[in-house]
Amino acid sequence: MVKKFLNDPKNFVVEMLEGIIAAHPRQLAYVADDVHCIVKAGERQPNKVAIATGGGSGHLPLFLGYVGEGLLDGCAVGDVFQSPSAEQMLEVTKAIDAGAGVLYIYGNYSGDIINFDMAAEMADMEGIRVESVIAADDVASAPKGEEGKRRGVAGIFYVYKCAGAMAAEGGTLEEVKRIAEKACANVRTMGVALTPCIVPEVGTPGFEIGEDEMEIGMGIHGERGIRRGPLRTADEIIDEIMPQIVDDLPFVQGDEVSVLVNSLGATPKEELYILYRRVSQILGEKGIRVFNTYVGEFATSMEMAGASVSLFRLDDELKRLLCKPAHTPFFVQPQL
Amino acid sequence: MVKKFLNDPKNFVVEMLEGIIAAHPRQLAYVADDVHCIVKAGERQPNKVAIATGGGSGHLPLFLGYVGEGLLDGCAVGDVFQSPSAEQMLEVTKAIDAGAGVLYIYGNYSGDIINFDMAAEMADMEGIRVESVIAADDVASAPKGEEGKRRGVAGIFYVYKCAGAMAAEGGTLEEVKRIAEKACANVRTMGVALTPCIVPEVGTPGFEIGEDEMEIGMGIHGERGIRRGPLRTADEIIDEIMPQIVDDLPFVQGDEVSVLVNSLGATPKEELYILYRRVSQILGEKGIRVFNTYVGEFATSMEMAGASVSLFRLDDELKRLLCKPAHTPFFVQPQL
Amino acid sequence: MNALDVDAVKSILTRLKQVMDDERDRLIELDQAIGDGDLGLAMTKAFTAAAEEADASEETLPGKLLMRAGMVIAKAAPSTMGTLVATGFMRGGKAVGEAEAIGPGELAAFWRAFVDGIMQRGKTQLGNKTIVDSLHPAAEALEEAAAAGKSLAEALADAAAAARKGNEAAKMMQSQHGRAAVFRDQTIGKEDGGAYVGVLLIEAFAAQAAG
Amino acid sequence: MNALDVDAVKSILTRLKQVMDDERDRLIELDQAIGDGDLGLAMTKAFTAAAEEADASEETLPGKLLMRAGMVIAKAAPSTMGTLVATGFMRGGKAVGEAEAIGPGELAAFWRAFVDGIMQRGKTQLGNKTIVDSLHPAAEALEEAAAAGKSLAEALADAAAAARKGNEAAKMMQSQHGRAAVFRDQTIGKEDGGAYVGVLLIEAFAAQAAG
Ligand SMILES: Nc1ncnc2c1ncn2[C@@H]1O[C@H](COP(=O)(O)OP(=O)(O)O)[C@@H](O)[C@H]1O
Ligand SMILES: Nc1ncnc2c1ncn2[C@@H]1O[C@H](COP(=O)(O)OP(=O)(O)O)[C@@H](O)[C@H]1O
Ligand SMILES: [Mg+2]
Ligand SMILES: [Mg+2]
Ligand SMILES: [Mg+2]
Ligand SMILES: [Mg+2]
Repeated sequence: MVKKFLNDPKNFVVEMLEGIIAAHPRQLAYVADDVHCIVKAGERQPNKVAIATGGGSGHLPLFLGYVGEGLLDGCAVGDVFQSPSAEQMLEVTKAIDAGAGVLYIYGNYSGDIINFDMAAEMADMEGIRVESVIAADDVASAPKGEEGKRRGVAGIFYVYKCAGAMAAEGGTLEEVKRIAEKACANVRTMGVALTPCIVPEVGTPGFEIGEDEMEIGMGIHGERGIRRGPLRTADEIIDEIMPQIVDDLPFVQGDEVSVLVNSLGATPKEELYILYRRVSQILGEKGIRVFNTYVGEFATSMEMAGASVSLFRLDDELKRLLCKPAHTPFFVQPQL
Repeated sequence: MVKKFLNDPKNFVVEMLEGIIAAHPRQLAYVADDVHCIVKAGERQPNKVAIATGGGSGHLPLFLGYVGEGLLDGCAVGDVFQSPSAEQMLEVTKAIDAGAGVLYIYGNYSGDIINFDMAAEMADMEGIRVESVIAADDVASAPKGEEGKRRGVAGIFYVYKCAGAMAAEGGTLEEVKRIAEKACANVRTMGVALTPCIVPEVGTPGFEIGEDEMEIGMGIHGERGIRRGPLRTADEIIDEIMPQIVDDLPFVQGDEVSVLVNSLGATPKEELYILYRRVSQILGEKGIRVFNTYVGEFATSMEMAGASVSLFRLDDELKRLLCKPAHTPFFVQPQL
Repeated sequence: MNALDVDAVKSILTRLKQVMDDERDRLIELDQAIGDGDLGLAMTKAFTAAAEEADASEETLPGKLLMRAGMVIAKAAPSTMGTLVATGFMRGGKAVGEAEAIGPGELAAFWRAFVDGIMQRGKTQLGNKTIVDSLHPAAEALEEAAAAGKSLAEALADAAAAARKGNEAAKMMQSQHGRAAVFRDQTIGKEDGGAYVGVLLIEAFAAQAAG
Repeated sequence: MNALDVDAVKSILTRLKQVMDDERDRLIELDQAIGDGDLGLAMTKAFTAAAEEADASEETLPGKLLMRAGMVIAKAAPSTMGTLVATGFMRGGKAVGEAEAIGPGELAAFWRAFVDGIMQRGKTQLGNKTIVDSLHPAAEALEEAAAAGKSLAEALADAAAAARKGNEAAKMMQSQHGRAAVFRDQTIGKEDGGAYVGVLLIEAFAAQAAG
């Protein structure tokens, strides 16, 4: 049984988008008469590099939730867990380009890649310079050495944040792209799922997780992870995933990091903080300093219970950009 | 089966609080060597009226999540769904008093009232001026005419916000209390629950909601609501609860309101926006203008699926205070 | 034994821990029906703390120990019932004063102060389907028994009977306070967890005096 | 009938809608095993749109209609498979050019361009357990059949057999792309949903030619 607030499941995405636009008319708008083509409301800032993202629905605040001041300029929104179309991406691209080019930042999923590539070709034909950076931070999804095969998950937040700040500062397309790539290179994530989630149009979970099981490394669309096993304690779970994150980059003694503890949807903040407690103990033991912490919903799978931990290694440049203010309907940060 | 990230359930609250303090050391601290006694970190602002709240755990960001710049100064935290003790409230009161008195703002629950009353008596003996304002915004919990019996739910956010802004502006204890009472008088809330939630120490849901049922008007501790019935569509649910909110104050044509659509925990943002879409249509039909909208988790019951809608009627004074910036680890708002 | 000395009070508090542990699930059930279901948790916490205090305490006066019990209960179990019971023990202990042992007269004073404290703190009175509805008749029974010169055991047997009767009568009342109030006439016919706690408290004293 | 005119293409597209509706659950299942389970949704959306386009279209040239089908599929089903199939129809339709009807030669050109388009857009080749593994052999079979002067029906029967064989062979391959890639050797032995879609596409053409 689907315990969801829904009308006709077929209209799930459109009604959600209509609700978002209705709720935040001063901050968000749409173009091409298509509510899937979300852009920042108001005037374009001339010659600012524009940043677009896109991806399937069901991950709020991903992806459109990062459109706003100090972050992104536009987002093409797909159906639940489905890429938006190349044409929708192109419409967003045309609407946000302010003459300085457009950077696409999105997650490493083949549907998105294929469509963004198609959109970039089409934009090129319209004389818009487009570059792309693909986030692939999920260490559970492919081993070291095959980073290119990894999924993009919650760590993309850091890529948006730093690239968005660089674009707001007036960076060129090359500079903004360099920052986005640098952020990608310095972020690693791993997650644990406790329950599946339901795609409204399908109506039943796409997979099962046993009553007393968890899946380490599961992806945000329910892609299988590294290991399925009995549910363990919060501390044991963190003890299992932290080494895989830390050793991957690797993060070493003396590093300074920002930490993101992300709920996959149903997991309440109380539990995220119980998880973070152990994360901070481990980082303390390893001599890795925590600059700041984000705890909450940053990349979800609707009502999936579960969480992910991301570490983002800072240097002076990334830290400066991370500290810049930002303001969207889903994420607000003052200057830190 | 409890699908939660937990260690020993007995340590749920303490570990959560340790995690919160570890995550936000620049913003939050605790006093009296008791992690349940949360205060804003840093120097007290001399002669600012201090505001304290308190209540049970399991409702994040309630209650401690509103301790921060432009909002509250301290919070006594209880066990899950349990009042903190009078002694803990007193410790917070002593720590935050800056000579201008302390206002208690909390929800209308007998355990909290009895303890806050006891704490106020004790504070009085220590020479600290204390006033209390009790939020009771849930229209489902008692009929019009018996407002004093109503539970306090998500609408308390508006009371905190306006009173916090008034205190930050340098208002006296009387002025801050007046604003808090005025905010209480202008806010109404009603919710719907789809699933129960589990108190970690109990381990099983305290009540059941049938596989295809919902409960209109359920409280944030699972208190029974107005009506239990088959799950309806999102629009039908909003069509049922909106008149009860609107007619209660009543909100009338020409009024300007702020709207809060709150997740009780597991319900994802996607669904909140589907609900808001219908709320905004109804308000539009009634000629009630929406000044701004908050959508997300503001008062939860851990992993309960469900949502509530609050309407807050604005006049120039409340609007000015609502627009003021605020900054806590759980809630950030720029000047609107 | 016609009076409770400090050791007797200690064993009452230890007995109450056991009683609340045994009754935990029942109290949860009663509170779930017309409240939030936490009463069993609150009472086990309250009396675990009180029993520990009794065990560790070097207090020699029973009244003082009862006050201390109230103070640790206030800390350990700050729910409605926890804080009310804590208030009761603090006020009752104060009423016992410096007495070396609690005879029928002191006991009546203890429970009178206990129930008055609860009524003041809870802003309530008889008839609102609360703990007051079992404890108030019990306090009256103790006063009558003391006036009639009954033994401690007899007085407490009367009080326990009065508490049980009060608890029975409360079933037909409608809750006016707290979470139960919202159920209004649905609470009629159901047992109030708090009134039942009142019975358990008096019965623990009675069992000590009897045994 | 040794060539497909615009009406034949229309009925192929209509037939494909029916096929995808019928196969929806099977495609979901295959994609759930080594992907994300949305393939059935994508394909029904894709061919519902294509069939509607076919129904409404006043296009008289089969190549143009196939291109239009690709364009509406791109909009309607922007998943990996949707966009790849869309690319295939657009490139294939272009290869057919202005031909009034699609004979064996045009058909070979269509499927060659179709599969080349997919390989380019998907940055892939034979052997990676994708739709290419069924369509590439099918395109080759069509080229051979055309060279050998076989009829359209014979050519498509060969192509369907080759596609089925390619799909069978793909079962033993290891996925290299998309969500399936993370399952690595667990994908070996399992059927690839995309390769199976390739079979369905060719079979729909074959059924039209046969019937
Ligand atoms: N104002 C009051 N005065 C006296 N007793 C009360 C009052 N409100 C509630 N009670 C009693 O408290 C009991 C509930 O206690 P408890 O479960 O601790 O409350 P809560 O969970 O609401 O804090 C009720 O059964 C009733 O007997
Ligand atoms: N890069 C690629 N090139 C060609 N085919 C691919 C590629 N990646 C995936 N596929 C095919 O697409 C199928 C999955 O399609 P679909 O479910 O639409 O993908 P997704 O859900 O990942 O967007 C796979 O079974 C495979 O045949
Ligand atoms: Mg997909
Ligand atoms: Mg309670
Ligand atoms: Mg209770
Ligand atoms: Mg798929």
